[in-house]
Amino acid sequence: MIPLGFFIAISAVMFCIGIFGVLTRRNAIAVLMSIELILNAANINLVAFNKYLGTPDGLGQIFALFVIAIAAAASVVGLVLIIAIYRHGKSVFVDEYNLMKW
Amino acid sequence: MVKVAHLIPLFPFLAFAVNIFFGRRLREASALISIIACGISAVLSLVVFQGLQAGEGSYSLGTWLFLNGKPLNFGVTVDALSVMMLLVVTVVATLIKIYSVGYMHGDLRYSRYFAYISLFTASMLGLVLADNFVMLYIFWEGVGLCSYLLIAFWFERPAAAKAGLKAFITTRIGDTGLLIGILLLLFSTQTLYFSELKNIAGDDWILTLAAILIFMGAVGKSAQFPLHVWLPDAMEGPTAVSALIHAATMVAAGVYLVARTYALFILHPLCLEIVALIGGISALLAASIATVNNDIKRVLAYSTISQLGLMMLGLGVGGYAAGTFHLMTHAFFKALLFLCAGSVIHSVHTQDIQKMGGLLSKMKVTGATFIIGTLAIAGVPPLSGFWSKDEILTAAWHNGSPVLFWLAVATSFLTAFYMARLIFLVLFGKPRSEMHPSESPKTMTVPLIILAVFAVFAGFIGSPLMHHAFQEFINEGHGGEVVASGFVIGLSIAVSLAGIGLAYLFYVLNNKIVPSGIRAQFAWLHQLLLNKYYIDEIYDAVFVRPCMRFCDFLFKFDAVVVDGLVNGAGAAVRAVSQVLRWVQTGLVQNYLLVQVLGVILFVLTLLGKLCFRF
Amino acid sequence: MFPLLSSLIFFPLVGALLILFLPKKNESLMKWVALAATGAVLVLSILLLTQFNYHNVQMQFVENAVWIPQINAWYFLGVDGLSVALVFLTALLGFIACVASWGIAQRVKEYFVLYLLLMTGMTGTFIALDLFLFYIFWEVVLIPMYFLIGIWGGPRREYAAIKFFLYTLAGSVLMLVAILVTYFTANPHTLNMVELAKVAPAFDFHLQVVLFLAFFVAFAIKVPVFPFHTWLPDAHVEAPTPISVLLAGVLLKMGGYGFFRICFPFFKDAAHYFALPLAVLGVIGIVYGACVAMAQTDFKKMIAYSSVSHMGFVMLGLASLSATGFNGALLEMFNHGVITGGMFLLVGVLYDRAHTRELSQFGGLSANLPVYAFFLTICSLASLGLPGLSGFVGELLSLVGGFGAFPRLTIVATFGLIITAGYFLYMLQRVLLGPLNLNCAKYSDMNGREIFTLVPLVVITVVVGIFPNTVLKFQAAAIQALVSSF
Amino acid sequence: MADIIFYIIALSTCLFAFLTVASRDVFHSAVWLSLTLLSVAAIYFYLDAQFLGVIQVLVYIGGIITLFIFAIKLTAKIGDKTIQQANEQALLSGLAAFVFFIILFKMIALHPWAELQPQAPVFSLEDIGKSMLTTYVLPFEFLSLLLLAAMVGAIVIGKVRK
Repeated sequence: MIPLGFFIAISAVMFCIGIFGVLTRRNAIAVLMSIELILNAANINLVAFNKYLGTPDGLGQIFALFVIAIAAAASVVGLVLIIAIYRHGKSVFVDEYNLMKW
Repeated sequence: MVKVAHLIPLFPFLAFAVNIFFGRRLREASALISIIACGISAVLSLVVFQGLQAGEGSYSLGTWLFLNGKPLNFGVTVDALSVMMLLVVTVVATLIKIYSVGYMHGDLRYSRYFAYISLFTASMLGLVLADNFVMLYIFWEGVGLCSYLLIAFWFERPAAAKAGLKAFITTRIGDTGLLIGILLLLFSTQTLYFSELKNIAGDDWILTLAAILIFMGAVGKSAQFPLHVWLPDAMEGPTAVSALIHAATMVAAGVYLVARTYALFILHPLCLEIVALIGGISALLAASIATVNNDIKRVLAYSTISQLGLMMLGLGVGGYAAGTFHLMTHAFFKALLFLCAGSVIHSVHTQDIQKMGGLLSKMKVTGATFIIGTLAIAGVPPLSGFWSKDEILTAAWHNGSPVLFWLAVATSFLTAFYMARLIFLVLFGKPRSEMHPSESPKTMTVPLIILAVFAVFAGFIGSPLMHHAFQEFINEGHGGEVVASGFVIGLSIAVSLAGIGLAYLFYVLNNKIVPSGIRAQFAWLHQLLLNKYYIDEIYDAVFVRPCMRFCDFLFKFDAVVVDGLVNGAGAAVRAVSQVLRWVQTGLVQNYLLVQVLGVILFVLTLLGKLCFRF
Repeated sequence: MFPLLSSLIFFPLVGALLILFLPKKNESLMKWVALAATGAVLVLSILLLTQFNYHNVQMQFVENAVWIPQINAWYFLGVDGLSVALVFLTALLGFIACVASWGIAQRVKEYFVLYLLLMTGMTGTFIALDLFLFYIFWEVVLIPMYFLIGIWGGPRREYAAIKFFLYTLAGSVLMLVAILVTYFTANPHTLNMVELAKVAPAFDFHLQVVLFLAFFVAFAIKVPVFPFHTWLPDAHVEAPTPISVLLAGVLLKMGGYGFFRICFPFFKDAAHYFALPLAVLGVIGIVYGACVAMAQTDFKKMIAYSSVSHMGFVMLGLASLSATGFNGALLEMFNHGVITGGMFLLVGVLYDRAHTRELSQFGGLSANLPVYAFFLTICSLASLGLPGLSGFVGELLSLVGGFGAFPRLTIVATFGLIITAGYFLYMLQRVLLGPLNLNCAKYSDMNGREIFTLVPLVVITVVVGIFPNTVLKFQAAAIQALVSSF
Repeated sequence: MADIIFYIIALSTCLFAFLTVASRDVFHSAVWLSLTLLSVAAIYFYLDAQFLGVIQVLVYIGGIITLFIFAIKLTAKIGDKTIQQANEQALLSGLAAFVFFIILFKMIALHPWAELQPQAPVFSLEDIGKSMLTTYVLPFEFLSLLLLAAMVGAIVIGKVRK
């Protein structure tokens, strides 16, 4: 049987790739995608622990469900924001917006 | 009835207060108030004189403040020296105030003039009565203030304002010396009272230094050699002021101080030598300048410096009685001379003697009293000048060094010369410019006559005719009797007559005798003397201008360096913050990256041991 | 019994609150309320003087209440020989400056509220005997003064206000640290100055040196002592007249009072150790201040530098650690407050008419402003230390005290006297004497209000000058007790 | 045999995730993302979380990815494929991510996961449904509220103002 470690390893890989994506991609939507990756990495862990630890009423899975729902809400708002910024700033590249300073 | 002494300065002070506050309403009456006040002081001085004869002495009024734990109190000294000064000051002051009524007539600040004059008289009397150094210092500066106010009385004239400032600063330099001397004395002998000066033992260098510093104060006030530059410029003030302050009383305060603290000066021979030397130098220097000066009042100013030099010389050679005697007689005839000059200026409205001439016929009384004054100062017997100058010469002859004696003789000669020159240029000969002199009003000529009487008879009380009554009175058991020597008397008479003769030669016979060659050859000397040995210019170049430049430099230093440091600190903080501002790029991803690095660092430090096994 | 000291502090505060509620329009009512408040404080301070028993060395009119028990901080007020004269000075100058600020037209409400807040802070500093309370009042003074200079000031007011604020704050931050260190080293952790005066001398020497330095910097900035003085000319030049009267008259004394109340009694060994440097700084202050004042063309800046010079005498008197020196220092502070307050009022009178402070713009004013000439002459002569006026007595005692401890230094200080006489008379000559400057021809002489503000100051100057015991008797016992413990 | 399937799924997840991030064109990375999500769904099935796998496919791939594609199409400018996708701090963030991975991997490697045996599923879909509406009803209701808020927010922000 696959030990739990492998699942955590996979989620770690996805997590780090997600981080790399957030920090590197210039396109706002790509950043959002990377964030989705990070969330999925977390879900894998949740479900894996639920499976190996046998939590009574499948709390891990319920939690994963909630994460998916919230991820959906988050990406909706994120995308709309990006579109609003795009409409205003005519560019969807994150490093062209540097207003967030003194 | 000596207890009344402390009232003497009070009356002029009250007159001052009244005149200052109610001056404008009083107009002419302000003169009356100050004359009456001064008259009362004169009477009180006589009363105190009687009291002194009856043997009463000094007394104290109350504690002023505690200095180093010891009480310093308002004390009043009543002894021969102070009573003599009281009499001289009050009499001369009263006469000059009467004279000022005429002289200052029509001046728009009439009442303020009399207020300042009364304040001056009050401080001078206070100075004379003070029984300790601090009290003396207080009135000493008070007198300096009044001289400042009165020199700059006609302040519209910038020259008067500058002269006032110059006078106050120069005397202030002397006063600082006096202050340091007082501090030195306080800390070496724990006492500031004149009466206790006698019982100071030992002559270690501190006491000598203190004495010399105190003498420095006297030099400042009596316009002796290094600090004499302010007196000629002080002639900018009204002539009555010059007569009172810069001839009779204030400048004599320096001599009074040396006389008062004579016990300190006797301790070490060096002090007396310095006093005599400075006196001699000032005497000769001033006399030489006076011989060529063309401003009537400046001639008399230099003559005052010279006579004061003689007094200092007299004191310096041990002639305590001689110095003070000359002080008394000089007060009278110098005041007389100044008032005559004032009367002349009052009628011809110019001070340049080149333009005057032949005034004797028009101004009978002024002319006559002027001649009497000149003869007195020149030392022609039987007038007062002769007796007192002779005392100094004998004292110098007996226990002074020969240099000092011949210095004094030379000064007497020059004095006779320039005073005679003054007389011949002003009173005799033909008027050199059209002017219509008229005799001054009664209020001015009466004081002249009274002063002339004093100038004639004041000498007798110290002369052998009244077997040196003045010396016994003043000495009260100080030094012994100075035996008069025939040689000295003869020499002084000869010198006086020679001086007058030479002046006659030069200025009346219009130097037909003296070939012009010699005059040309001495032209450079004439030029040197005319510019007062360029002392004023030297002082300006050496002291005043460098001091101002130094102050400007300090101000720039303050603005650039000290202020620079403060602003620099501000600028440094701003520079550092500029650096930090660079970190705020505004890109969200930079901040995220920093956060991730932060997390990594955090995790590493937390779990460092675990991770780093490989 | 009637809490005299608390009312002294909080009357102005009540006045300020009252003014806050007044409608913005009727400014004259505000002025009268402010005047009433400061007047009441003056009356109370005179009452304080009369009831003050100057033989008793202990604190009088003591008020003590628990304030912050956790840190053992008490609401502890008291007055003794050292502070009673300064409290009276604060009340007097506060009242006079209030009368002088009748001419303020811009934003009158804020002005008087801040002014009364300033009054509270100042009186509080002199009366507080709890280090924490003292520090609070010390800071309370800063804020209103910053705004008063910053809003109603001259052209460069922001710069001057910020500089003043930051400079003093830097000092008081150091003081806060020192207070905390003192609080924690004193074994029954106490902030009470009277206890600390008994406990603190026993501190270890090196700690005393450090604490003395920390307090020294804070108070030296305020005094101001030589290197820390550059904020004073800017603050004075830019501050409106009544404020610079208070700034010179009272704020400078807070620094000096700090030395008397905290630095010297607490850290005696350090005081002995630092006596010479203090004296050197004092003498530099005297001569340096006098020289720089000589080079000034701006009337107010000159008087600011003359304040630096006069406070140099205070430092010299302090450094001598002798009874005469201390008496001289405290008396000099009182006199300087009165005289320089008068001088600034006079500058204000001239500024109201000429709207310039350049000395070259004036000349021959004595002709048609005789009353002004009279007052200016008296104040200048008092400043240059003419005997018979109060300036001389303070300087004489400081010099005598200084001479006892450092003869050579004091001789250098006396040269400062010559230069002081120089620049004051040079100023008098440029302003009053000489030919009448044409554009000054139409200046009117001083009006009733201005004369009212100056008469009390001149009277005090003359009275203290002739009878110095009127002020000395208040402080003699307290200073004797302070010096005897050295 | 089951292990091989797991290895394939794991490998595909990592590969697709990497491609999502590394691809030059945003549209391509959207496609790779959907494949990554698919492989994650496969992992769920492997872990007996069948319902979750289905939800993952339905909601994530069906809903969110389509949204992403919409967004890409709305904001994509003609011919912007050539623009460089990575910003200048790529190297440093790559390094940071790699170090982070190393740390995580070291921590995972430390722990003896072997003894942990996967338990049989003790709950069924009804249990999840029942617990969702009994014990976790509060988060459930809040979740609905949140989704509503997200929708309203999206509409307000997205509205084109005249």
